[in-house]
Amino acid sequence: MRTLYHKRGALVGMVAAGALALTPLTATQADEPIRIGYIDPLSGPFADVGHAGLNHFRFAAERINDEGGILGRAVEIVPYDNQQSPSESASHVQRATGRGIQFVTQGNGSNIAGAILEAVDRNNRRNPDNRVLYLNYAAVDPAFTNERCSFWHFRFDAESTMKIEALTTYMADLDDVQKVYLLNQDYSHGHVIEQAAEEMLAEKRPDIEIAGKTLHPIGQVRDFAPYVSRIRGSGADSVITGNWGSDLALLVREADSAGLDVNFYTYYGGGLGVPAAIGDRGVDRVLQITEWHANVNVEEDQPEYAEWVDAFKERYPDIDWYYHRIYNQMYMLKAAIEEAGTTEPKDVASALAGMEFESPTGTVHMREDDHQLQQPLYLSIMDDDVEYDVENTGVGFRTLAKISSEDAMLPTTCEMERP
Amino acid sequence: MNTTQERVAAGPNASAAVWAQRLWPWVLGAGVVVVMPVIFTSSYAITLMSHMGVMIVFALSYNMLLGNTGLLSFGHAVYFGLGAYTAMHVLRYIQATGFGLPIELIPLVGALAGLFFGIIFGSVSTRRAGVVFAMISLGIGEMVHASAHIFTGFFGGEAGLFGNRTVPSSLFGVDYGPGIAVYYLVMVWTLLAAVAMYLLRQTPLGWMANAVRDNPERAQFVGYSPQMVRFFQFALAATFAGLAGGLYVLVDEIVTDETVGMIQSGTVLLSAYIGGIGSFFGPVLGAILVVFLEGELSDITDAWLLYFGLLFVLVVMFAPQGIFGVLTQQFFAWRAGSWRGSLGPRLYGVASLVVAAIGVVAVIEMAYHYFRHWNPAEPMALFIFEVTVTGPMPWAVALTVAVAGLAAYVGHARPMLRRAMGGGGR
Amino acid sequence: MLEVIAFSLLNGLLYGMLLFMLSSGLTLIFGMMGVLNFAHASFYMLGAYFAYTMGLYTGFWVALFLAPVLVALLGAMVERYGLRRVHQHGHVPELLFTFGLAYVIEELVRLFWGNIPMNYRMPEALNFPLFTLFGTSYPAFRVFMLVVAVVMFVGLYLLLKKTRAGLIIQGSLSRPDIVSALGHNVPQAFMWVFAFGTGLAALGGVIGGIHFVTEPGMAFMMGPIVFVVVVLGGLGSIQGALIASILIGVLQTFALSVDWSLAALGAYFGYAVPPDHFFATLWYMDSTRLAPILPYILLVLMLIFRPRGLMGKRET
Amino acid sequence: MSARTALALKGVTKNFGRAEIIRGVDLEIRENERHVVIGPNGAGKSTLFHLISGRLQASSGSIQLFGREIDGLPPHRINRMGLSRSFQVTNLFQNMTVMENLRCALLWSQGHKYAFWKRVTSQQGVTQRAEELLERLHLSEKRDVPASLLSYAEQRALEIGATIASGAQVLLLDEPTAGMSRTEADDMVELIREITTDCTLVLVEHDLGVVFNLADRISVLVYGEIIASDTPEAVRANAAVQEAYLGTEAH
Repeated sequence: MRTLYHKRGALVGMVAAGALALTPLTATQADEPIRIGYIDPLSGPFADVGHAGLNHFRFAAERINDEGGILGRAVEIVPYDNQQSPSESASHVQRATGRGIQFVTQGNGSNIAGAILEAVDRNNRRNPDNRVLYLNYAAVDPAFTNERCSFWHFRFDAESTMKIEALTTYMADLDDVQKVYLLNQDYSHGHVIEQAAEEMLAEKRPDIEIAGKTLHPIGQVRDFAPYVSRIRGSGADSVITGNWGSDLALLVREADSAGLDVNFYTYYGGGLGVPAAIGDRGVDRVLQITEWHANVNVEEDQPEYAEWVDAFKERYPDIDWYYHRIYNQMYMLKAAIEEAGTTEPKDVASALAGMEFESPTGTVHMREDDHQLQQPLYLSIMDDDVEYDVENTGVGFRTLAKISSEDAMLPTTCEMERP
Repeated sequence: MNTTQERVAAGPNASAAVWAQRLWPWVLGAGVVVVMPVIFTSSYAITLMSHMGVMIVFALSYNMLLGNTGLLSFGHAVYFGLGAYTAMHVLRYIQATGFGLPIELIPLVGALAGLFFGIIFGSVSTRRAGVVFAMISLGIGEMVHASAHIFTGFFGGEAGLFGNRTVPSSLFGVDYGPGIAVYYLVMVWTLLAAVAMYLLRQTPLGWMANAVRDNPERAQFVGYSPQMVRFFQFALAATFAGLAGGLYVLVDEIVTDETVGMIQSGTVLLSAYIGGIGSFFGPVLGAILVVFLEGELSDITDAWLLYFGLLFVLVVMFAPQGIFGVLTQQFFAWRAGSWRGSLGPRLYGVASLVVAAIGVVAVIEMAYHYFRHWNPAEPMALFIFEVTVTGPMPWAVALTVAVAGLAAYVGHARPMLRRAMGGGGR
Repeated sequence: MLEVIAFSLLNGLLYGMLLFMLSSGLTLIFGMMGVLNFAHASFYMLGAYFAYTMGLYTGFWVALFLAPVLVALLGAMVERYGLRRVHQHGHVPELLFTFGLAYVIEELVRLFWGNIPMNYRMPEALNFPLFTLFGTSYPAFRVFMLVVAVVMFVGLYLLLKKTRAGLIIQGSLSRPDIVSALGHNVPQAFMWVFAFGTGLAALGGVIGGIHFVTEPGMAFMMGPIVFVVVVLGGLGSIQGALIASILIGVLQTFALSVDWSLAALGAYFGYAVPPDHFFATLWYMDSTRLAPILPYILLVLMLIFRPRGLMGKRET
Repeated sequence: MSARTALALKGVTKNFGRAEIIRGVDLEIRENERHVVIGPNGAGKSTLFHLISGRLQASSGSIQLFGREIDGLPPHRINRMGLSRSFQVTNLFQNMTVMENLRCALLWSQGHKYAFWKRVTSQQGVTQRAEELLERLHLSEKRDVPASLLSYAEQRALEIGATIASGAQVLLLDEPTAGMSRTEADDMVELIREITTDCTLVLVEHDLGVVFNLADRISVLVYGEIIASDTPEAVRANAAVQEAYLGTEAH
C-alpha cells in the first residue's frame, strides 16, 4: 500500500529546509547601531496601523541620528511583523534577543503586549547576560503597571483608567450630561473602560444615569443600526466608547445616518483610518482624549515641534504625526542611555525609572513605582476650522480642556521586583 | 511506474534486510534531530525547530483524517487548542499547588483533552463524510473560537494564558529553562507520536479507514460501520492534535484563542496538503516547510501571504499529490531509469519554470513596492539589482522574463518533455 | 419596545436580503456543480471594490451594472482555467482550490487597494431619509437595497421557472444527472452557471460594500455566514436560501437589539442556575454577546438532525 | 434439502414516492439452496437485493435471516449476522491490491474489529485465509496488483471472493456474469460452484444458460411481484412465466 522509498525524500527535504534556516541567524557585534526591535503587524488586516507606527519610529530615529545619535552610535529600527498574533510576537522577542537587540517596542493590542511582557520577563530571568527592555508606546491595559507590572516594562501612553479619569472629570463639569451610554468592544480593553467609567461617574456625578452599557464583538459588527437604536431608545445624551478602527468609524457613521444626536467621548477618534472614515460627520460630535494632537502646537505656540510635524507630513503625505509618545519615548530613551553610559538594559531601566523630561506638552515624569509615564492629557473635539487637519479630510481636533499630569494621576498597586 | 515489485518488497514477508530498510528513515530522522541544534544554535532557530516538531505532530494527526479517512476538516485546531488550554491549566495548577506531575508528561494531558473533545464532537460529526462533515467541522470550529471570547474563565480572554515550564519537576532532573532542553523533549514526543501514527496506519482500523475513504458501501458489506471507523479515527486524530497542543504549551508557555481559530485550522490543512496527503511523510515535509515559511518568508517580503496562497493553489491545481508526492514520483522515475534520454528536456523544463517564477516574483515584489511603499519612487532592491518601479522599464523586463519563461515551458519544453518521456517510458 | 421590534425587523430583513444575494449564487453553483465555493464571498468583495473604482469614473449607476458583469467574467475564467482543471481530481481538491483562491484574492485586494476601508459612499441621489419612524430616520438607500434584492429574487425565480435553461437548472439541482439534458456542452454550461453565481455575489457586493464597509476583511467576515445560509436553506433551493437568509438576518439583529439571556427566560419560569455553577457564564450571558455564535449553533444542529436543510431536495 | 429457512421475505413492499417498485414479495429460501431470481428489466431485482442487504429499507413487510428480523438494520449489522453480497457494478477498494482487498474482507469475521493495537500483516489467521482464497479464486499471480488494474473478469472474481471471505452463510450475487464473454461467464459459474459449496446462494441473473446451469430453484420477479418460485423444470413449464418473461425475451 505504501512504499518504503517515500521516506528518503522527507529527510532530504528536512535537511534542505534546515539549511535555509541558516540565513537569518547572524551574530552580534559591539560597534553596531543601537537597535530597537519594532514588533507590530506589518501584514494582514492591521498592517497599515503597524506601518504608520513604524514610520513614526523611523522618522524619530533619523532625527536623533541627524543630531549625532546616542553615545555616538546610530539608532536603527528593526521591524518584526507579528501578524497581530501573541505567540508570534513572543517568538519575535526571542529572535530579537538572539540578534543581540536590547530594546523592543510595541503598541497595538494589549493581548500582544501581555505576551511580549511575559516573553521579556522570562528571557531576562533565564538569560541574565542577554536582557531586553520593553518600551510600550500604546497598549493601555492598566494591568501592565499594576498587578502585572515589571521592571523591564515602560509605558509611554496613558493607561486606560487615567484616560477615563480625565474624561469623567471633564464630563462631571458639564450640566447637560445627564444620561451616559457605555458602548465598548467585548474584550479586556472594553471591559476596563465600562467598569472604570461607571465607577468614576458614580463617584463624581451621582446624578448622572448610566442609560445603558453594551459590549459588542470586536471587529465583527458590520451594521451598527441595532446598537444605534438601542442608544436612542435609552435616551442617552453622551456615549463613552473605547472603540477603535472601523468599530468606531461605523458607529459614528450609523449614528449620523440615523440622525442620532449624541456626543461620542472616544479614545481613538483621531486614530489611523478613523477620521477618513468618519469625515465631517464627526464635527462637534466626536471627542477624543489623547496625550497630544496636532493643533496643540498652534494653541500652545510650539514652532519647533510644529516643524517636526510638518516635516513628517512632507515625508509621509498620507498620514499625520499622531504618536506624540513616540517622540517622548525616543528622547527619553536617548537621555537614559546617555545617563547610564551604556545600553545594558538593567542600567538603562534604572536611569529611565523616575526620569523627568521636558516634552513640548510640559514636564512628563516616568513614575518609578510602576514605570507609567505621567503626562498631561488633552480632551479635544472634531472641528472643521483648525490649522492642522487629519488624514487630509479638512477636519481636525480642537482642545476643549487640558488635564494636567497631576489631575490625571492615579495610584498604583504595583509591587515591583527589582533585580 | 512499476508499483508491483515495490509492493512485494513492502509486503508481509519482510526479511531482516527489509526491516533494516524500514527502520533507517527513523534512525536518520533521529540523527537529524540530534544534529540540527548543533548546527543552528541560536535560541530562535531552536524555537523554530521546536515549532516544526509541534506542527509535524499536528499535521500528521490531520492527515489521519484527510489522507487516511477522507475527512476534510476545517476545524482541526479545536482539538489542538483545547489540548493546549487544558495542558496550560494543568501547568498553572502545578505552579499554584505544587502538584507533582512531571513536565515530561504534560503533553499527555493535552492528548487526553484532545481525546475527550474528539469523542464529544466526533460523535456528532462523523455520521457523514464529505461536504456534510466539512461543514460541521467548520461550524464547530467557528463555535469554539467564538466561545473563546465568551468563556473567558477557561480561555483567558484575548490575552490568553501564561505558564512557566520550569516550575514542574522533571523525571530526569533536567532544567527546562533553556530552549534546547525543550527542543529535545518535543522531538522525543514528536518521534514517538510519529511512530505511533505510522503504526496506526497498519492496524485493522487504519486499513478500514482507507477502505471507508475509498468505498464506504463495500466497507459496510464486509461488516464495518463507516461511522464507527470514522469516529475512532477522528477521536485518535484529535488525541494526537491535543498532544501537539500540549507540546506547544511547553515551547511557547502561552496559549491564546488563535490556537483554536480558523487560521490555525487552515494552516494545518495547508501544511498537510502542500506536503502531500497521499503518503505518510508528506505532511512532515509540509509542516516543516510551512513553519519555516511563516517564520522566515514574512521577514523577507510583505507579499508572503500572497506567495503562500499561490503556492497552495498551484499545488492543488498541478500537483494534487503534494510536493512530497512529486519528489517521490521523480525519484521513482529516476530509479526506473526513465530519466535517461529525457534528462535534457527535464532540466530545460525546470529551468524555464524557474525563469518564469523569477519573473513573476519580480512583478509581485515590484507591485508591492509600487502600491504599498510610502514612496514608490524610492529605489528598491530586487534580487541583486536596484530598480525604480515608477518607470516602465523594470516592469517590461520582469514581465518579459515571466512570459518568456512560461511560453518556453508551455510552447516548447513541455511538448519536448512529453515526446521524450513517451519515447523513454517504454 | 414596539420601535425596537419594528427596527430590528427592518434591519434584519435588510441584512437577510443581502445574505440572500450572496447565497442564491452559491446555492446555484453548489447545487449544480457540487462545488462548495469557499471563494464566493471573495467575489462579493471584488464586486464592491470594482464598483467603487469604476464609480469614480462612471458614477454609481453604471457601476451597479458593469461591476457584476466584470466579476462574472472573472468567475467564468476562474471556472474555465482553474476549477475545471481541478474537477478531475474530485470534490475535495475543488473545495481546496476555492479555499486557496480566497486567500489569493484577499491578498491581491490588499495589494491594489490597501488595507484601509475604501471611501465608498452611496450615490447622492439616494442620500436622504425616506421616512421617519419613531423619531429615527430611515435612509432611502436601504429601501433601494431592499428593492434590488426583491427584484433579483423575482428575476431569478422567473428565470428558473419560465425559461428552458432555468427549468433544466432547477431540475439538476435535485437530480445532478439531468445536467446532461443541457446538451452536449456540459462544461460550458457549468462555466456560465459559475459566472452567473459569482455575478450575483458581486451585485450583493456593489450594494453591501456601501451599506457595510468596503475593506479587505469583508470576504472573510461574510464567507462562513453564507455557508450557513446555504446549508440551512437546503441544497439548491432558492426559496430555502431566501428563508434561511431572512431567518439568520432577523435572528442576529434581534439578538443584538433585545436584552435577553437564558437567565431571563429561566426567571420567567421561576428557575435559576446558581451563580457559581459551571454553566453560569452561559446562563447569565447577554444575547448581544451570544449573537455571533448563533448561526453556527444552528448550522451544526441542522447538519446533525436534518442534513438536507429546510427546503433541500436531497442531502448535501 | 435442509429443513432450515435461511432467508424469508413476507409481504415486502417498497415505494419510491408514488411509484411502487416491490409490490408484496413473499419468498422463502432454504439453507444451502442455490436460488436464482430472474425477471425482465425494471422488475425490481436489484431493489429486492438492496432491501435484503440493508441498503434500502422496506416500506412494509418483514425480512428474516435465519429467523431473525433484519429489515431496518444497517448493512454492516446484517453482514455480521451472516449475509454478504456482491454488486452489479464492480465495487471494490480500487486503490488496494488483491491481497489487501481480501484481508479487509476478512478482518471483521476474524474478530479484529476496530483494533488499533495490532498490525494487520502480523495476523497469521487473516493472512492464511487470504492466501487460501487467492488460491481458490485463481488470483495468486495477481496478489499484489491494485484492484483497479485487474481485468474485468478478475475484478468480478475478486468481488465474489471478497463477498465470501467473511464466511457468510447467505450470499447475494447481483449478476455475477454481466458483461462477460461466454467463456468468462462459464469460468465464473464454475468458480461460484467451487467456492460456494456450503452456502446459501441467491443470485440475480439474466443469462438463462447460467440460470438453469446453477439454480436449485428459480423465482420469477415481474413488476415487483413473484409470479413463480419453483425448480428450474417447473418454472420452464410454467405458462405464466413463459408469457410474462420467457416468451418475450427468450425466443
